[in-house]
Amino acid sequence: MTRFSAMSLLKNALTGQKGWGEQWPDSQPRAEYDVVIVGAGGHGLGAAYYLAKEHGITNVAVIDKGWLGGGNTGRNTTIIRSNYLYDESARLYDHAVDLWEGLSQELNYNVMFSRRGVMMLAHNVHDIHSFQRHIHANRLNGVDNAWLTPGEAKVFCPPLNISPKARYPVLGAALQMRAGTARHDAVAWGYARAAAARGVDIIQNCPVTAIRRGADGAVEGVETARGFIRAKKVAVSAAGHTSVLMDSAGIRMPLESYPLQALVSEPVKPCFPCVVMSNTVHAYISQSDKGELVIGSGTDQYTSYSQRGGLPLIEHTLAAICEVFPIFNRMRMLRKWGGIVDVTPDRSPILGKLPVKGLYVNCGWGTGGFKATPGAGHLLAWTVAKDAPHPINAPFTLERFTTGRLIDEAAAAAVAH
Amino acid sequence: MSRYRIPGKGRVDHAAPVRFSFDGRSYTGLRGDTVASALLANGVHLMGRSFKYHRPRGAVTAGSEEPNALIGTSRGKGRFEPNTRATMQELRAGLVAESQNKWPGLGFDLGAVNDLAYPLFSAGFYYKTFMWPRAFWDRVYEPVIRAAAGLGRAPSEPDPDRYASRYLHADLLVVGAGPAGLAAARAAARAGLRVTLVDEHAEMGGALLSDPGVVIEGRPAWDWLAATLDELRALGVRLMCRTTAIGYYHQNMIGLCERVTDHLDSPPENAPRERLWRVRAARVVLAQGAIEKPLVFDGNDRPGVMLAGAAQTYLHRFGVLVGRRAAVVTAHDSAYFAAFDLADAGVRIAVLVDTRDAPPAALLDQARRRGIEVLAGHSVTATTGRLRIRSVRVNRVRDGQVAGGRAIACDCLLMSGGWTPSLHLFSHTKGSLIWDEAAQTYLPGETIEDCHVAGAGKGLWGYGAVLADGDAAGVAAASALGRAAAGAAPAVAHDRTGSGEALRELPSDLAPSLARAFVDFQNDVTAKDIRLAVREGMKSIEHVKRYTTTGMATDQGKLSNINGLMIAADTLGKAPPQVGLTTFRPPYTPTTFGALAGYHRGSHFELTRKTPIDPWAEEHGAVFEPVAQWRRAWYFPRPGEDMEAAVARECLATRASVGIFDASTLGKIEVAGPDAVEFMNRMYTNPWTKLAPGRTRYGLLLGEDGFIRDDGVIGRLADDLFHVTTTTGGAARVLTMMEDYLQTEWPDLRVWLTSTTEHWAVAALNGPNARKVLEPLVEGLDISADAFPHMSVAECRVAGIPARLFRLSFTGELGFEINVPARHGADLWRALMAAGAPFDICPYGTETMHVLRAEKGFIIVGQDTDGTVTPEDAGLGWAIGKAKPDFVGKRSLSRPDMVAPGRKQLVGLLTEEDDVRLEEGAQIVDDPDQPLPMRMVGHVTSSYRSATLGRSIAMALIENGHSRIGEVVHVPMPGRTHRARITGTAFYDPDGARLKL
Amino acid sequence: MQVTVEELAPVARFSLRVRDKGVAAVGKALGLTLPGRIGERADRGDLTALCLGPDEWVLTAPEDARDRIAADLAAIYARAPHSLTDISDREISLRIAGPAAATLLSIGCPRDLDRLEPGRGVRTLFDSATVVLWRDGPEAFRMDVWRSFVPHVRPLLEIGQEELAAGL
Amino acid sequence: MLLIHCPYCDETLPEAEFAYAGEAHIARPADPMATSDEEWRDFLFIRTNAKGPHYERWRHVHGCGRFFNAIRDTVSDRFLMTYKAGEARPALPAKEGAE
Repeated sequence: MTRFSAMSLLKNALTGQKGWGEQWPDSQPRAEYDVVIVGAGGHGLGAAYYLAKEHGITNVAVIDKGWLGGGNTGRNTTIIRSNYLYDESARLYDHAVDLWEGLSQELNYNVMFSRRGVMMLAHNVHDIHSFQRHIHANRLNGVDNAWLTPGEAKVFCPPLNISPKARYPVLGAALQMRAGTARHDAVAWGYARAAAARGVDIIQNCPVTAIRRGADGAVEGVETARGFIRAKKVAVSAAGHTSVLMDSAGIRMPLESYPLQALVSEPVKPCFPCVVMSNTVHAYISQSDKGELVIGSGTDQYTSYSQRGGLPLIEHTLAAICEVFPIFNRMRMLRKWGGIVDVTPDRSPILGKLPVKGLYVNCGWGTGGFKATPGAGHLLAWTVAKDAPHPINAPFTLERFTTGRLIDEAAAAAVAH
Repeated sequence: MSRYRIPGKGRVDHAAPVRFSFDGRSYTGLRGDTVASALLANGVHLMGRSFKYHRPRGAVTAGSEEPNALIGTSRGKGRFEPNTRATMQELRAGLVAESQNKWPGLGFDLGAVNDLAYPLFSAGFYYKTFMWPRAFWDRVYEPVIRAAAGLGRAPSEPDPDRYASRYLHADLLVVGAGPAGLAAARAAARAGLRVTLVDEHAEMGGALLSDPGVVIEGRPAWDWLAATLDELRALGVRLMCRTTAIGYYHQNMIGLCERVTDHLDSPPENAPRERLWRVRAARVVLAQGAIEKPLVFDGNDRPGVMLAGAAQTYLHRFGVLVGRRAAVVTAHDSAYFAAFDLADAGVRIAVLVDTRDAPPAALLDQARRRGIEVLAGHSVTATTGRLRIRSVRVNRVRDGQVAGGRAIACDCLLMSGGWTPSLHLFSHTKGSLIWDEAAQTYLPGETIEDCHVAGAGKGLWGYGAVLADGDAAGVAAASALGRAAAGAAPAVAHDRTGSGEALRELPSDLAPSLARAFVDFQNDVTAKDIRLAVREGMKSIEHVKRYTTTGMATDQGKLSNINGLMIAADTLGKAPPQVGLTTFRPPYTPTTFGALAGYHRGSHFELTRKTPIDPWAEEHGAVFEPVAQWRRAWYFPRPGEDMEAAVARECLATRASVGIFDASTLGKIEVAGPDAVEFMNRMYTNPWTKLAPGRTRYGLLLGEDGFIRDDGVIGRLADDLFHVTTTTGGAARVLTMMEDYLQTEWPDLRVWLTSTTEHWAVAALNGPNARKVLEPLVEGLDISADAFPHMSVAECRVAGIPARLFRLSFTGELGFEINVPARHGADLWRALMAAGAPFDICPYGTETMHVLRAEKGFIIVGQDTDGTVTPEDAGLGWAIGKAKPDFVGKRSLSRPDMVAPGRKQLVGLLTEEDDVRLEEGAQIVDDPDQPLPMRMVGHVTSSYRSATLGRSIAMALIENGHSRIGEVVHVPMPGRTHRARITGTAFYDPDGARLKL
Repeated sequence: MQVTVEELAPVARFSLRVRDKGVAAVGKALGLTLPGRIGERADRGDLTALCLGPDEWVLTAPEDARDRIAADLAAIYARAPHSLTDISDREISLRIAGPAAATLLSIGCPRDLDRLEPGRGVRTLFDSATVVLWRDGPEAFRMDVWRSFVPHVRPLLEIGQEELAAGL
Repeated sequence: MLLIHCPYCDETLPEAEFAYAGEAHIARPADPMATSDEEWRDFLFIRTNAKGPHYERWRHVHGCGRFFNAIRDTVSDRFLMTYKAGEARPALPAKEGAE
């Protein structure tokens, strides 16, 4: 692997860019691995990287049905934040943000983590209560999150409409300065390149059709389109497709997969300095390095794997954007696309061991998986290597749905009275 | 008249000059021009700068696929718009246009230094650098990268224009009004279908507008076009110009965006600027034609280099010559016809370079007759000229090897790399695309939608074939809908058929690393970048696209995708289909946010519900707060009062005498039928069997997960009839939940649910004098304490209005809620205000209501509960019918974690300093001196200043709170930490003596 | 004017819920046969019954008939249990009439109005409001809108009227 | 926006009039108190999340108001059939049976 440096860039400039080799080889599956990770998104590739780097486990394959980074990793709006309410969630996401901050250097790959600040808008008294509760909890958890008056919010984000006459006036905002965005593809590519450099096999276009268990019930490996691959441990990090796979291992999951849409505008000169989220009107927006406004929409009401969302949702999303930012009315939507998000009943992820020996899962991230990428990979690697959860992901078990110990951020935030 | 406009030629109105300005300079065009055709007519090719290298660029197309000629347009305040395609924007009087992405000017742009650094910039450049030193990314690199990126500037003022939307239903929607679309629409309309025909251009006709020489059904193309459009109108076909089919959604729903006024000099008042159409069509014919491909060679992006078909369009549609001395380079027959037409119009064709060794003899013959030099088996390896092409370098090619070339002077270079079927909408259906080896392009395969691709979109070429195919598509649509249809494939004379070859970058003798052979013009992606990306392991076309950004510009790869694919496939040594094709994504062309937002702007963004008493509150200076979709009176400030003062006054007045409150927004559901009581027993936690008619009870509703969902007072009006009230925000949810259980779990129960929320207007009277105010107005009911005790309900008349009267209290005072038919709500309110005047009756809002109930420790679902709270947690265990075998949520209450110790329980909280009001949402700890992260044991759910008690009060959810009454906890706030004592939740009149009045 | 929108005077309006054998009995008490298919209506004099669901009808009658209807049905409740709920004040009725009536409705109603023949009515959607939409004639519609939604629906219709008046 | 056939109205109508109501044929236990924590969890939370034909519930909320069942292919989003609430879970129809 050619290390990226000023020197290597200059050398290649003078030699017609001939010196760059493959960032990762397109590996063929071997008969057996210590660990097989299903799903070559940021989470799965990250797990492979940390397995190799921090646990010395390099006989690892990451297998994907398509091209790496082609799932939700490459289809999200790249928002990164950690100002969650509950201690469990705050620790989980803050762990990820810690890793984001050094990730470019760690991977020698510029993932363009941009600390632009994420501002969440309050539009009614209930929002204010909810945000205050978040801010106080975050403060005592050591997570930065501050309250802004409408005027302060306007200063931080000039395009914002703070007219009290608005249908949903901005009554204030919660701002996490440490939060921001990153270049989603680069995260997958950076992890792939770094993992491959440490001997991990990355196997693309190889659908895993089933998980095979032995007579003793323990995992034996995975059935794939290119035949059976033996593995001591199997970690499934396949987002919306987890249910189908787990079913083959005899485990039924509390998951549902919904279509989620996002869109970008035509590129324009810098006009939007931060990330703004409004859960009340469903508007999520930032501006990419390229100049496009990146806008998150909602999920359609029905479960689906079609990656083909409907028009009404986009209409509502852009109405919401124009409500909060009226100057964008004449901007144009350039491209919209759909992803498949896997949602648990409490909208928190499941990350840990399963009741099957050698089987691990990382799923249920809903619409919020990208921000957790380094953390999820790091914790999944730990859990697989030690066959025990890290304290940070210990609460995010499958069992919580039996005992009732749910981690329900949405319920805590979104009950209107 | 400019030297590039041919008098009398084209479809523009030569008698109607139109003035406009570009970069501050004034120009004249003609009615019917686009900005691009008008500028070309004035000899202006330089229209923009590219994204990365800021290279000078001119229009390369004459359509919506234009990647280069993007301009900013404006027509007064708030009406600026970036990235408009000069090739689509029709000229209008006074149009102000500006070029983009340049500084200080379009002719001299400092950003062009990037172009010198071309050898340094490579695919994925950004991922490989700007990492050292780490801190520089935020402060230096990223801001610089961002400032250089982007095309036009964003609008800076709110948009005053209107946008509209409509639903439209059709038997057949035809997208594209070229020959295929026209023939399809005609055949289907003749068979009696409801047909809609749309086209993105200002007028219909498609390719016919650029080929007037073709003869169809014995008529010259333009005559046939006019006659056909007349017939379609006569057959009732809906014809929509300037209307782009932006996306193809489930089950033949197609989104259309109609540009209504942008082409008008002065739009009529109230006319929408654009209109979104949501079309549902039984059948769809996609007749979107094909898009010409550029050729990839060094300097293929200079102003003056354009697609041959575009030059032909500028000539015939606009009467504009794109140059006086043209060179042509082509891999397809079609460019010959462009060359011929230009030659016939007086343009000198300096050379016609054909990449093929053996072009069709017939074409060579026609070229010879026009004295055009054709160089077959040749390549173009370079161009010169800074802001406009000056010459082209032409080389002989033998077995892929390039021989020494010669430079040929020209002022424009027309290129054609063949044609790509336009299958974007077809791909939106998830339809499969199949690689056609012969045509070297993708053609439509299977789709799940009832749709049919016709004409050039299917790879057909030549008007005869295309018209016949369109006609057949129309017939097929008709018969699919059970209508007999007779085909009538139009006969064509002077047809222009042809074929070509598909290429990678042209053979060159230039070092690949230096060649600026552009694949994606706007994003400045060259063949070199694509080959490098593949070498770096980007083996899927999706990776190549994302790594190089080819195909991600505002033309969405319409020009670049296939060229990029051919080059990637060649580098990989694979066949193109093995490398794949990036998915086309909606919209077909960029669509304004405004059009998609439609009517949902300002007050119409989302509806605001108002009660019958709302106008009175507004008259009397109420401040409102939004609650769910409603707006509710929050408090009624008197002159000089702030919120706290107003609320304090309202509270004291109510406790001292009487207050009146608009409770109309509370949800109301009539539960009626022989099994009503059984239904109530199953839904709510409480027992209902023994509740006598005429009595009411507080009802608690759980989700099946055991957590509190809603609550409200419920009255039994008769054995079989309950009047259920819900929270304001819960009304719809609760009714849906009830219907769900009733219809799907207990269909055997004979009970029906009807929402009466809006039928009743509700005034709540509270305070020791409430009865005194009400009694004189009541007819047909004795409301004395004994005859009508607390928690009663009865029908009667109040102020002459038929009413449903409740005696209940959410304030701890003697209270009544008077329900009257909504139309009488305002009258009732005024009558009560009048009757209450002697008692200084005080109207109060939601805030005072919240304070009064908090003084009594009554919860508000959604504030003191948050979807994770059980009845026991909230101290409402008493509301559970212990003897009942089952009710919704009962089972969940015995799950391990619901009965485990350490649950957060609702308690009262009194700060040690009376005047300290805790913040709602403040977190609670046992040890204030611990380091971060702190162990939090709960949070404040409600907190108020209580005028009644002369101190602050609060409610909180605290771990094991019920067993910690009397203990002190700490609330660390920025700056200081407050001490507070845990108490019961009833702060005022705990034994409810005041209710017994 | 291609289309007019006017608010109609209140009428007695009931939501009637009944099923199985009760349907015939209730119909008899009302003096008409309750239509069995959703979207169909039956009339007796100025009493109208529109079928909105498998066990649901909306009854409309002159105001002065309210008490009699209630009494007639109360009389048969024991034999034919049902739910009769007065919703006279729940909705406000708008009349939309004129050559462009259907076009005006198409700004908010997703249904194919060509398939709603005169004499029929359905519950559907107008923008974000649930409405009962009656087609009284080829160019005459009636829309029952929940009272608190009228301040949203009415201005939206006015915007549509202005748009139609602009002719584009 | 999907097109949905309401088995009660016997009309095929735009999705805007309907509300999705989750997986079908998950009956509430007759006696919840007799179920184990695991059985109760399955009822509350475990879902098939089928990739392909999916048995699910919809409500014609802005129409006749009825809940009904449907089989929809979650890969194509096509409805294979819809049927009234309470009717037995039908076998997968042949493709021709699709709407």
